[in-house]
Amino acid sequence: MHVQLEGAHARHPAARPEAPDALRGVGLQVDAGEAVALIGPSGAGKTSLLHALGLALPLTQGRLRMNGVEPWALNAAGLRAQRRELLIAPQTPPLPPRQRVVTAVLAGRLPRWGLLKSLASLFYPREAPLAHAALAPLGLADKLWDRVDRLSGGERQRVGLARVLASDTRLWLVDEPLSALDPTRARDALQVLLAAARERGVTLVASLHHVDLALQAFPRVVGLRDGAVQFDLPAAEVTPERLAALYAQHEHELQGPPPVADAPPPGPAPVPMTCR
Amino acid sequence: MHVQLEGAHARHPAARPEAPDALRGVGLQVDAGEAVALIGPSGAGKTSLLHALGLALPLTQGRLRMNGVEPWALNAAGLRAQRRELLIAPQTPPLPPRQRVVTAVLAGRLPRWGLLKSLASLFYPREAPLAHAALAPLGLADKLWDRVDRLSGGERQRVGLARVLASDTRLWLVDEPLSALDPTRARDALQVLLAAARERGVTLVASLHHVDLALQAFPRVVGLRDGAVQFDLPAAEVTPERLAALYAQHEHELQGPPPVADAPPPGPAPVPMTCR
Amino acid sequence: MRHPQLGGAGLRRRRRPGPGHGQQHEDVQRRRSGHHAARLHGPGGPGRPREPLVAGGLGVKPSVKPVLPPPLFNARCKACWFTLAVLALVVASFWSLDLQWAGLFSAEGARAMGRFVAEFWPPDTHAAFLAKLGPAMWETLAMSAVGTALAAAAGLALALPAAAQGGARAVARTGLNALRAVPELVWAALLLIAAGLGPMAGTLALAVHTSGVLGRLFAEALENAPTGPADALRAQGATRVQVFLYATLPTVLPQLLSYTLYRWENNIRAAAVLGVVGAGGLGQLLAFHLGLFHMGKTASILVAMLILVALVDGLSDRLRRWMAR
Amino acid sequence: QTGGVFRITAIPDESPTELARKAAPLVAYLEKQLGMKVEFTPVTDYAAAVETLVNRKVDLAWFGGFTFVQAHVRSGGKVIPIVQREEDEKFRSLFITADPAVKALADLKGKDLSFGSQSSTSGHLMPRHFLIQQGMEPEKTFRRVAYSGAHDATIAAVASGKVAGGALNISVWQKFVDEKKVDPAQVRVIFTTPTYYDYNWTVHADLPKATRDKLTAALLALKADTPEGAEILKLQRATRFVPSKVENYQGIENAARSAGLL
Amino acid sequence: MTSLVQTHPALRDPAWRGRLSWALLALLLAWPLWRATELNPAVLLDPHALSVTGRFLSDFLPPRTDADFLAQVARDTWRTVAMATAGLTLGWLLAVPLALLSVRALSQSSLRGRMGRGPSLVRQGARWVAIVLRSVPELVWALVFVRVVGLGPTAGVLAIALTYGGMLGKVYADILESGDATPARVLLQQGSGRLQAFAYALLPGNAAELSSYTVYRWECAIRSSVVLGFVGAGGLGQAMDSSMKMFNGGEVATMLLVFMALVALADRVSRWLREALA
Ligand SMILES: Nc1ncnc2c1ncn2[C@@H]1O[C@H](COP(=O)(O)OP(=O)(O)OP(=O)(O)O)[C@@H](O)[C@H]1O
Ligand SMILES: Nc1ncnc2c1ncn2[C@@H]1O[C@H](COP(=O)(O)OP(=O)(O)OP(=O)(O)O)[C@@H](O)[C@H]1O
Ligand SMILES: [Mg+2]
Ligand SMILES: [Mg+2]
Repeated sequence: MHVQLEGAHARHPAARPEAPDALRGVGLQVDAGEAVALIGPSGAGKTSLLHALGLALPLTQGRLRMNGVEPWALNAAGLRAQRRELLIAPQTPPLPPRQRVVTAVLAGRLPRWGLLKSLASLFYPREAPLAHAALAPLGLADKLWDRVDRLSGGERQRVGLARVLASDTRLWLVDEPLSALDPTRARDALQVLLAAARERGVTLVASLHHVDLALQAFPRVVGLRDGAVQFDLPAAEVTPERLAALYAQHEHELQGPPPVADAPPPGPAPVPMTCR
Repeated sequence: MHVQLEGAHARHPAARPEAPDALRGVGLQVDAGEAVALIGPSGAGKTSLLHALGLALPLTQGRLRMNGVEPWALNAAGLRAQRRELLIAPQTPPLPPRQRVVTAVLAGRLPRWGLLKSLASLFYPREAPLAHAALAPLGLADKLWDRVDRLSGGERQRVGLARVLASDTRLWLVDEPLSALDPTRARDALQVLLAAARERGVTLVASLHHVDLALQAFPRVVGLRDGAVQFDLPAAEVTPERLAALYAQHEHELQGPPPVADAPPPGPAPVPMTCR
Repeated sequence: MRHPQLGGAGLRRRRRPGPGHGQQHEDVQRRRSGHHAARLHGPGGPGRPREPLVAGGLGVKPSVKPVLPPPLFNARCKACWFTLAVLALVVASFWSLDLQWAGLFSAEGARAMGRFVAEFWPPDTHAAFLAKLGPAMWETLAMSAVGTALAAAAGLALALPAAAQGGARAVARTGLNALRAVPELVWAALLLIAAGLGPMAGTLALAVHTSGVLGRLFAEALENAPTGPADALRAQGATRVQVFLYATLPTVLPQLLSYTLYRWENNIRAAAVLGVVGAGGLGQLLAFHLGLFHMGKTASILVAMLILVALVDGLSDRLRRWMAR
Repeated sequence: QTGGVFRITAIPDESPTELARKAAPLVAYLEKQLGMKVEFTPVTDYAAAVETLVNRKVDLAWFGGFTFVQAHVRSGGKVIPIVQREEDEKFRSLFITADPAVKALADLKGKDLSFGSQSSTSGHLMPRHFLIQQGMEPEKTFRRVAYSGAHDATIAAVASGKVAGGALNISVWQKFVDEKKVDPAQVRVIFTTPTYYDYNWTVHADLPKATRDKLTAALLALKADTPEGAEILKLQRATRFVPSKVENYQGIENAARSAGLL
Repeated sequence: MTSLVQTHPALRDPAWRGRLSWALLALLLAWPLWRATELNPAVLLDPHALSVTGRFLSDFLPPRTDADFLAQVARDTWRTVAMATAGLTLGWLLAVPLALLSVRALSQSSLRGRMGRGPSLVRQGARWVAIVLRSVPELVWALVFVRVVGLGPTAGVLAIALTYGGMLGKVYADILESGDATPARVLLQQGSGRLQAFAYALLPGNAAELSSYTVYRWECAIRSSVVLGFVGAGGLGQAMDSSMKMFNGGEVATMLLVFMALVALADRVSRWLREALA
């Protein structure tokens, strides 16, 4: 799915009046089948951008087009049809307590199911093999019948990813899919996700805090800061300087709070961004 | 606080009967004022170990001693007094919705407060300066009066850390404190945490998925896998081979699942664990 | 509410570079918060510079006082007015009723009450009476269980539109209000005419009124539920019913179940109302024997009710524990 | 104990509003005669009326024969009937029906029957007593036995066809017929019981003798030839009040015991 | 795919058999219950029944609106509201401690895995007190109190207070237990007190639900004021009861309208409260 955002402003309905917009003039264009990583400091607006792309946060200004149509201009039915084509995987997967893994994963297929089938599936999971197929590459095949609230943090997160894999959509908006995973599983999960997207021709936008993985695995990286795009480059052109500028602390964060008394000596020089 | 665990077994009360114990014979000794990083694959039992140390998960076998006493042998009052000396910061901070940041942070001080003071503080936060002082080094000073459910993922996580900083305890058990933070803020937050622990002489045990940060910032690293300690070494002695063994996939994760209809192809060779 | 010093312009203005500026603003802020602190905590209160236990303990010099929240009254104004209104209503109620507490706390009063309660002992356990009690219990159980089950289904069907946005909401809410504004007794009288004497009229009376009650409680539980899981599915284009089945229902199920079971309990007791429609059950027995001062028999009936209620209470506790595991 | 106020209540054999309307002129009259404030509180529960008099939370109560017996037993004989209506010495109950197929009591077998309140003398105890005398144990004879709660409610229930038969007291029936609230062609009387002693005004034995005497005298002095007396007696549906005594109610006590109601 | 389900035991739902047998058991139990209630919808559609019902309903029109009656209704309404408010206030004072004592999520000892013996006894005790308070009918409580305080609103208010104390206590506890218990657990693990954990972890998440239930109970208290008539306290319930017995449709209709207005008002307040708390 081709997605285009022009001069997009957005704010959370519950934001305080004096708070700045979460997105302040974002322009972004993602081609069908492309994979883009979204990086940026905490509070930069990554989640908000994904929500704007996912039709979960309306724009206050600017324009969003999907395959050429403006979804927000559609009627309710059209908007819903459009939503069926995409999937947002939130930062912490909001899984209802007591649900079983199989149900949580299959929920990704709901838009394709009729009412009867969704009802029946609550009693006896239909398409359980599909859920199994989505969990297996993430190393969770043996948790298929467990309850989600009895999983470890990383297991829960992978259940969220399995829902993405099980779904049948054209645009995946994945929010920090690796935050609770150990390095090996993070790497593997990312590979699974990218490979699946490539194979099915799905457009993938993922926000990441693992800068190294992002630069390595994604062809294109977008740096977001203060609700605006700071750079949008092929991974190879993202220099350490750009990264430093992207993640630099706000002045008030640095100065506002007084100099930390005996803060650990300015840190053994900022941890270089390589592993081990 | 000096903590000592010997041959500890523990299981979650709700675990299925056939599931193995979450901890299977863990031995660990942490001196007062020491800082230890806990690493290991997802589902290894890091969270369970922290809960066992934090008196939140009783041992089924083995022995736990804190400053020489066995807390589980104490009566209810003694146990509660012991609990007041420690603090667990969960993986995703369980902040009740609708609470304000200041209240969530000050909740770390509840054990020191009388009932009246805690009730009064709900209406007008007492010790707000303290909450502010805890938030400032984490770069969240300006969110003091916001509601927790209107924060970004990384901001919520830092609120959880601020609660640790605001508390007045002798043992901090921090579960993946950096998972939702960007690299810069992760590094800074870790340093704030370590510095505060060092300065106050607090014992710190933190589980981490950021292996590089763990090796760099902590003097001692414990590798956990399948509910048992695989290594317990000074950071300098943790070799890449050890890490590879620690994070290696289980066989059943790789082979177990039945061949599945349209599973994505195995994906291109796993990304090596170096960056860029 | 506005926090002049925080979150908004104040901070952003301070971001301007230059050491001179930074210094200056820090001073401004210290003065401002000092002012606040003095007003809110009084001199020497928490707003004063403190020894390093707090801030110093963090490795932070207390050079900057945090900005304090807006004045108490402003911040909680809505709550204040509401609390005041409730208090006024309560005071007015007690005042206008002219209640007689005097006798209640005297020893004589306690003795009089005690004598009455003592009359309930011993409960009547004659076989003949127990043989009457058993079927009555069964009838009560049947009427209340079936009535509640019907009501739970109808209540849920009405609660869905009542908790949703849009035009159906107002209609559904009005319907629910009407269903429960009409007391069970009136429903009983109406259904008595339509269905004749007997348990059917009783069951339906319970069902109709209870569906209004459960509909309202369900609707509010649905509205109060955390929306995260539902939002995720909705953003994905799932239909309303699907969102309900896969996200909202599992979240609120314990709440819905506990309301339903609680209402069942209530209906066991409400069966007293149903004696009037000749529906029988424990309610009619109780009214009969209590009216005739058959204290022993009344006690047995009360025990029977207590057993039924405790059973349902235990069931609800069990279910919750099972679900929470 | 009642604080300078003379309190009255009555069993709710009619609706509380009706009771209050009936009581209003009597209250005014007694206030004048006793020289103290008189208060009438209607209740909707027979047992509550009995309990308050037994515990002397009211001074005077309008009781049915059976309620009086209950109060007498519960207080250990500490309540005294002072007066009753002349009609109450020869009171009767009726069985009515609106079902054309029912001609006599026996035709009600296997159908629904409604009594008034379970504590009512004329609406429950005596009709039940006479039914049992005729070998018709209600719980066994009828399909279902309902308790409408009051005599007027019984008439309404029968008239609307909810129940095949109803038992109620003759004076309420007379009132309904007189006021044309019921159509005697549609709702017919199928059985009238023999006479028995019913309603009375009862006081607690601890009421000062002087007050009791004044009260008795005042009630007995009501005559239909003064406008005030006429109004009160008409509302009470009485020709005049006559003295009453405990022994009058022995029959009812026996009936209650044999019906298993006491 | 179906064949996969059959061939791979790993893909067969392990909970299925349990679900099936529970469902069958439930059906087995439900059938005799259903029979006992003699439910037969056909009876309702019988033309004779319909015409009688229609006549009964047409009695309700027009509602009685003469000034005398309206004034009486207004007086009764205030009396009812006052008694409901007073009763509910007293009941609330009783319910809060009962609820706090019986919430498992606030139990220190359950952090050990299961609740200790003593605390478990206290909890059971509190629950039994609540059960007894609410299963003894209001009329019995009213009769207990009428012996001491005489006829009038006091006995009725006390009866409401006791029953509602039991009901509120139970439902409050249920609400607090149905929500997410983790925040409270974390606070307890850290050594906070019970009340502190309640105020800082359970209350913020459940305040809306608790207050909306309380408002609903107030509304119930208004409707259930029939019981107050037993002891001569008057009010709308008593008036409605007697109009109903007299088949006085117009009066009943007027009072029903008042009830509906009160219920709608309560609904409004509850919505406003929830919005303010959300
Ligand atoms: N509440 C629970 N009930 C039952 N089993 C549980 C529960 N929580 C965790 N487990 C199981 O216990 C094992 C250890 O889990 P734990 O949460 O300690 O892992 P972890 O090392 O913290 O993993 P992660 O890095 O994913 O957070 C896992 O197999 C998990 O499925
Ligand atoms: N529901 C909300 N209501 C109001 N403000 C919000 C809400 N969610 C986020 N914000 C604010 O919007 C801004 C952008 O938040 P967003 O969640 O998009 O950041 P992010 O880049 O995803 O950060 P993180 O890496 O910490 O998840 C932040 O300042 C945050 O405080
Ligand atoms: Mg985010
Ligand atoms: Mg974990």
